[in-house]
Amino acid sequence: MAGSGTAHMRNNDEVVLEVRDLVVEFKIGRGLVVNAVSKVSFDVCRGETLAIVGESGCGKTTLGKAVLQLPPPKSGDVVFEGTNLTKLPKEQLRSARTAMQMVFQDPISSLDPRMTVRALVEEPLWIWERGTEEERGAKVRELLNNVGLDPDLVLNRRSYEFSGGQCQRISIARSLALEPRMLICDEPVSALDVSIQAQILNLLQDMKDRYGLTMIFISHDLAVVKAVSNRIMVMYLGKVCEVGSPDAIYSKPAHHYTSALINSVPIPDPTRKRGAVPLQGEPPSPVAPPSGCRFRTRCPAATELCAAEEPQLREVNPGQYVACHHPRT
Amino acid sequence: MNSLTFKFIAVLRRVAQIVVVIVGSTLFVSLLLQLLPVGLEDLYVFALDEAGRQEQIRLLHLDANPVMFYLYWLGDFVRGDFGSYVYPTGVLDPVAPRLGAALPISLRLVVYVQIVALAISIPLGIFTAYRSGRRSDKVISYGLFTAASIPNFVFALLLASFFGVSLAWFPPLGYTAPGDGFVEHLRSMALPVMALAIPTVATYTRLLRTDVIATLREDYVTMAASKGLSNRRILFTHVLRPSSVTLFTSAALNMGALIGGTLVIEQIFSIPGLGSEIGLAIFSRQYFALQSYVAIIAIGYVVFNGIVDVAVGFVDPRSRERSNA
Amino acid sequence: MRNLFAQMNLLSKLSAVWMALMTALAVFGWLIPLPDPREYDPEASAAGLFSPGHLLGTDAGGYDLLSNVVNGARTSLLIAFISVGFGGLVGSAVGIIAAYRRGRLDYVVSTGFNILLSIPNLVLGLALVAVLATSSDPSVPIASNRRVIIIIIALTVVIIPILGRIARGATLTWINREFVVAARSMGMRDKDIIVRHIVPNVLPAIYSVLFLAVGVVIVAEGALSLLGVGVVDGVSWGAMIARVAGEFTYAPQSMYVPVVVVALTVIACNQLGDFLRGRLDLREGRI
Amino acid sequence: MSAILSIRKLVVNFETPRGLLSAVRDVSLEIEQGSSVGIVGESGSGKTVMSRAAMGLLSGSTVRREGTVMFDDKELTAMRADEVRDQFGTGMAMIFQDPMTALNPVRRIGSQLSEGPRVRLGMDKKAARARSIELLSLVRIPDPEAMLNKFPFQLSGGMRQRVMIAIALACKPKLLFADEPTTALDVTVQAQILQLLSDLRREMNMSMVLVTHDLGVVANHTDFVAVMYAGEIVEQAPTTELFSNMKMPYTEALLKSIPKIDSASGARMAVIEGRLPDPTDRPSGCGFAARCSYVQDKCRTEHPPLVDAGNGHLYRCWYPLGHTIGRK
Repeated sequence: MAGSGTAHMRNNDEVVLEVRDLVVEFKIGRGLVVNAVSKVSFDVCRGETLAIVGESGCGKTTLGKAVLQLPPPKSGDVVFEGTNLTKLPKEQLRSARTAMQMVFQDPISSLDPRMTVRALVEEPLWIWERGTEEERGAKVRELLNNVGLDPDLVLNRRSYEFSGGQCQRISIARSLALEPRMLICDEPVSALDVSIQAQILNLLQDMKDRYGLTMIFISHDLAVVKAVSNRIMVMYLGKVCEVGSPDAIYSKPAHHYTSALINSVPIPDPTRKRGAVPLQGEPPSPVAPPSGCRFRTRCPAATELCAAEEPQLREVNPGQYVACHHPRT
Repeated sequence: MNSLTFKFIAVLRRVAQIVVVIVGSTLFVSLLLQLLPVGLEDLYVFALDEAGRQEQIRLLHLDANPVMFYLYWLGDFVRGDFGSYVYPTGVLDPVAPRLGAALPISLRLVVYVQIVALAISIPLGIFTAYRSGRRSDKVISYGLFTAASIPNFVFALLLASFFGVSLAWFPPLGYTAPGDGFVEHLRSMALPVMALAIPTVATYTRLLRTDVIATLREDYVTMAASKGLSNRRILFTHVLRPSSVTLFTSAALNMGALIGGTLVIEQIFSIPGLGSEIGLAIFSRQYFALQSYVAIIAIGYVVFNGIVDVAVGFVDPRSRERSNA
Repeated sequence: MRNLFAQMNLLSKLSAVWMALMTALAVFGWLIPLPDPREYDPEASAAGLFSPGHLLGTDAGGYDLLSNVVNGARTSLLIAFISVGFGGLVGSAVGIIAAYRRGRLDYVVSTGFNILLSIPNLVLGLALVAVLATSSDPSVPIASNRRVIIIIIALTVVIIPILGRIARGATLTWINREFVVAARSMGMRDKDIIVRHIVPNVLPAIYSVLFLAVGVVIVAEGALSLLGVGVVDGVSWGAMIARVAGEFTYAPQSMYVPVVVVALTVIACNQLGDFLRGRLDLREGRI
Repeated sequence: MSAILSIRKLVVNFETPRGLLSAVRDVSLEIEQGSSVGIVGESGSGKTVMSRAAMGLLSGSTVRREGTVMFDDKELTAMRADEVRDQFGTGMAMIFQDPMTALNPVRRIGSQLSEGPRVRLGMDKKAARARSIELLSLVRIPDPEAMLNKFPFQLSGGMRQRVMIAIALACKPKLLFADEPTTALDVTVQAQILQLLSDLRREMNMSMVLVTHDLGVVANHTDFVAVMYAGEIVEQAPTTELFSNMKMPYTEALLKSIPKIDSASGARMAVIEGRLPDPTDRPSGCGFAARCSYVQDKCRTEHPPLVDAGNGHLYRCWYPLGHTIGRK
């Protein structure tokens, strides 16, 4: 991977979100610092779904939250519809956030257990004092209907009375209450059962169409990502490996990590035996990442160059960018 | 920086924490004296002539501001001078020798209580955990819950009246030093130790029971069973150690409650320990002595907890990692 | 309320009834025609249970025990409820805010709690009472109603760090929940997050501890009296215990009344606290 | 081939405050010597309870178990607790979903690893240590000697899972139960661990039961699959037969609803509507009737029996796939 660079950035009118050289670090005591996100840049165009894919610890969730300045990144810029969020004063940031909402991984933990569904979905409207009491009530019912829940059955119940899938529906309804223009979904289906996953993924697609949303879809699951995204960014240990369209990435991955990731996904078809040897080893600690390319310790193609010099993103095929000194051909 | 340096820094940080708490608690007590509705001078300066008066004020540092007053006390305290009882005649009776006599008695009391309480509660906690939900567990657990709720002085009074007076098995009052006959010593300690130990046993047993039940549900206990180990072996090698962490931590925290308990229990059983000394100091308005007594208790408590933290680190390696991080 | 009562097991129900009875005695006890608690009956010293005119007997000094229990309930429960209420309020507010803000404020607050907790409860209470209850003229003792106020202040100081630390710990477990992050991402102000999301979730943990704290304070009041700094010359459960404690060698029967009343009250408080915690665990278990 | 484990009419109920919870209903299954059998189901399907009940690892006053389990020609269900225990380690062994919770957090890897050989095989300290090092090399852990002195929390997820496999294999069991062994792991590490398990199973001529929710995992790593739904086996068959000729609508729906890496991007996914039936109140008909897109009246009222389609392929459906009769 592992590199930085901005070759993949598009400069057109359609870009709604532009993230440049974003750095997020966490202090974990003993003078140690986790390099969660290191100089990551990307952009998202209007109506597009950008998927951010990677394994645990690659910084994808931190990146998603940092876009919303939760918490604010250490350095770098987040420009949303022309406004640089990192430079906004607290109050303006608060109102700027309403245009971007988030759906979280754990549907149960993301809903306050003491509140009724009505209060949960109404809360964003309450915060921003949108509409009268009645208008808000009508809006809540409309939202619940749209996410496939019967308002009469659910309004006065609390989150623990629902299954994970239903909680995720409530959570999605809440995130749409302020009519955001962008939705950041952080592993929205990974805590759900297989048969429920598809329901929620379809719902997200429907909501995207109905509300004209631009989406960032964060996931560890390549198969899920393939179904929902227009553009994929693969991350490893706080850096970007590869950016491109789903078709390009899945059919001819240029980065060795992307290829290993794709080859590791079990396919529910016994007749298709895998030839490839699985990737060896595990990701190094983000506290002391390797020099140069961060993937080089596990990469079958690593050379001395990879240890010495960090690869920059460059275009290998039209619209497909890779940060690798020795890309697959 | 290497990991040894980090360990050293962690230890330093820990020591600094202890010092902050000790200084804070003694400063708190010292500043408390400023709240006295009476001037300290009116309480402790008895000289008739002005020169003698000034001399005494200087000697007791009563002319210093609150912070300096504390620092003088701290300086003396660090050098082993724990202050004095000040009598109307102007005579100073140093605290140190009285402390030397009283402290060991209270320490004995507390240590006996801890030994008795742990000796009973560990087997009882394991037993009730393994019988969890059955009748024997329910009976014992409800009994213990009640016992944990009853104040120790209630036990003290009941025990003294029943075993001390009605049955006369044990002396209801007084203390015999071990030097004057060890059996008599134990007999004189029996009732106070029981009075403090009964609620303590109840608390410890409940804690251990809860933890053992939680540990028995852990995957690694099922894993141990799937290795084909006997129940007894699983109990001793897999269940007991992780389950005992809370017990030992709270046994340490409970030292504070026990020291508080000795105040009352020593009073009821007329035992000349630290509790009786503190009672006397308060009764005769010896606040300098009181300040030192409180300081000694706070130091003992904080240091003891520090030791237990380290000990827990050996029992549970995860906590070592946590406290370093 | 009725709903809550219906969920209780037998012991919790009995505890609730007992606490209601004691509270009723504290508030309306003066309506019951009883002998003056401070007036001794020269005819009946150390009378047993059900003696004529003395339903629960008298102590060695001839004081009517029932009257002392009823009138003592007022003082003892007043001390308990006020110091726990006020200490709980201050402690939880400080604990919640410190945990929510983190950083330096949190360090200062938790160090403060640790300092107060490093002095055993009873020693701290004793020292506070001893200092505050010093009268300027040793020959004039402090009036018992002023002693009550002093004890309330002292025990409030004792309760603050106990509940403060629990509130702080409970807050820490909630602030990392995703719904708090969600609220922030919706643009909610910190003040509203604390009021709407943190406090309602932390409160159940505090309720159950409040009952335990009432028990702690009732025990402390008794212990302070035994040590000679309680409302010794007044009417309270602690004062009764202090009196009978000196008499148990020759009048043991009069000891049982105050001892049983205090013990039952503390057991009831703990039982109710335990019940609330059990409900809490059940709820948390579902979350 | 003979069966190493044979489960007959296994029923497991739990007593709960809400009434009897029926976790496993009338499950029969044979595990052939040397085979790898996958048990697939969503959460709440009863797959974990079934495997633990078969091993005799479910205990507690609220558990009600019926049926017989034969292991290695001995009837486990008729044995005393200590006799069952003697089968563990040398006969049956188990690995768990989350290696963090399945390894004792306060004991070193070495002592947890040598425990089995010392207690069950009577090895002395030195021999057990040598065996431990051998086992760690077997699961391809670099520098096994250093590993002996570590605590579980010092290892990565994949290393922990390798250690757990080593512990399970310590006494050369004939049958290994692997309960979601890779669910807690990252996808690249998951591939390594599954590969390792398959290799070791062949090397040691061991039988394996692989309990998982992932049809992809069973497709690549098992010879035979049993699909569980609502406490029952609804379909079982040799792996290739199952995937090429599935009879049960639930199996098909499950397979279709999985997002696949080779599906077209942006395509709408097939969905199973609704959710699992309440385990304390089982429907009288087919458990899947309320969610099935081929449902008929009969499905709602009559419980379908297991039907034999030959080749060891059994299914529980009134209107199986591939038959046109009775379909809407």
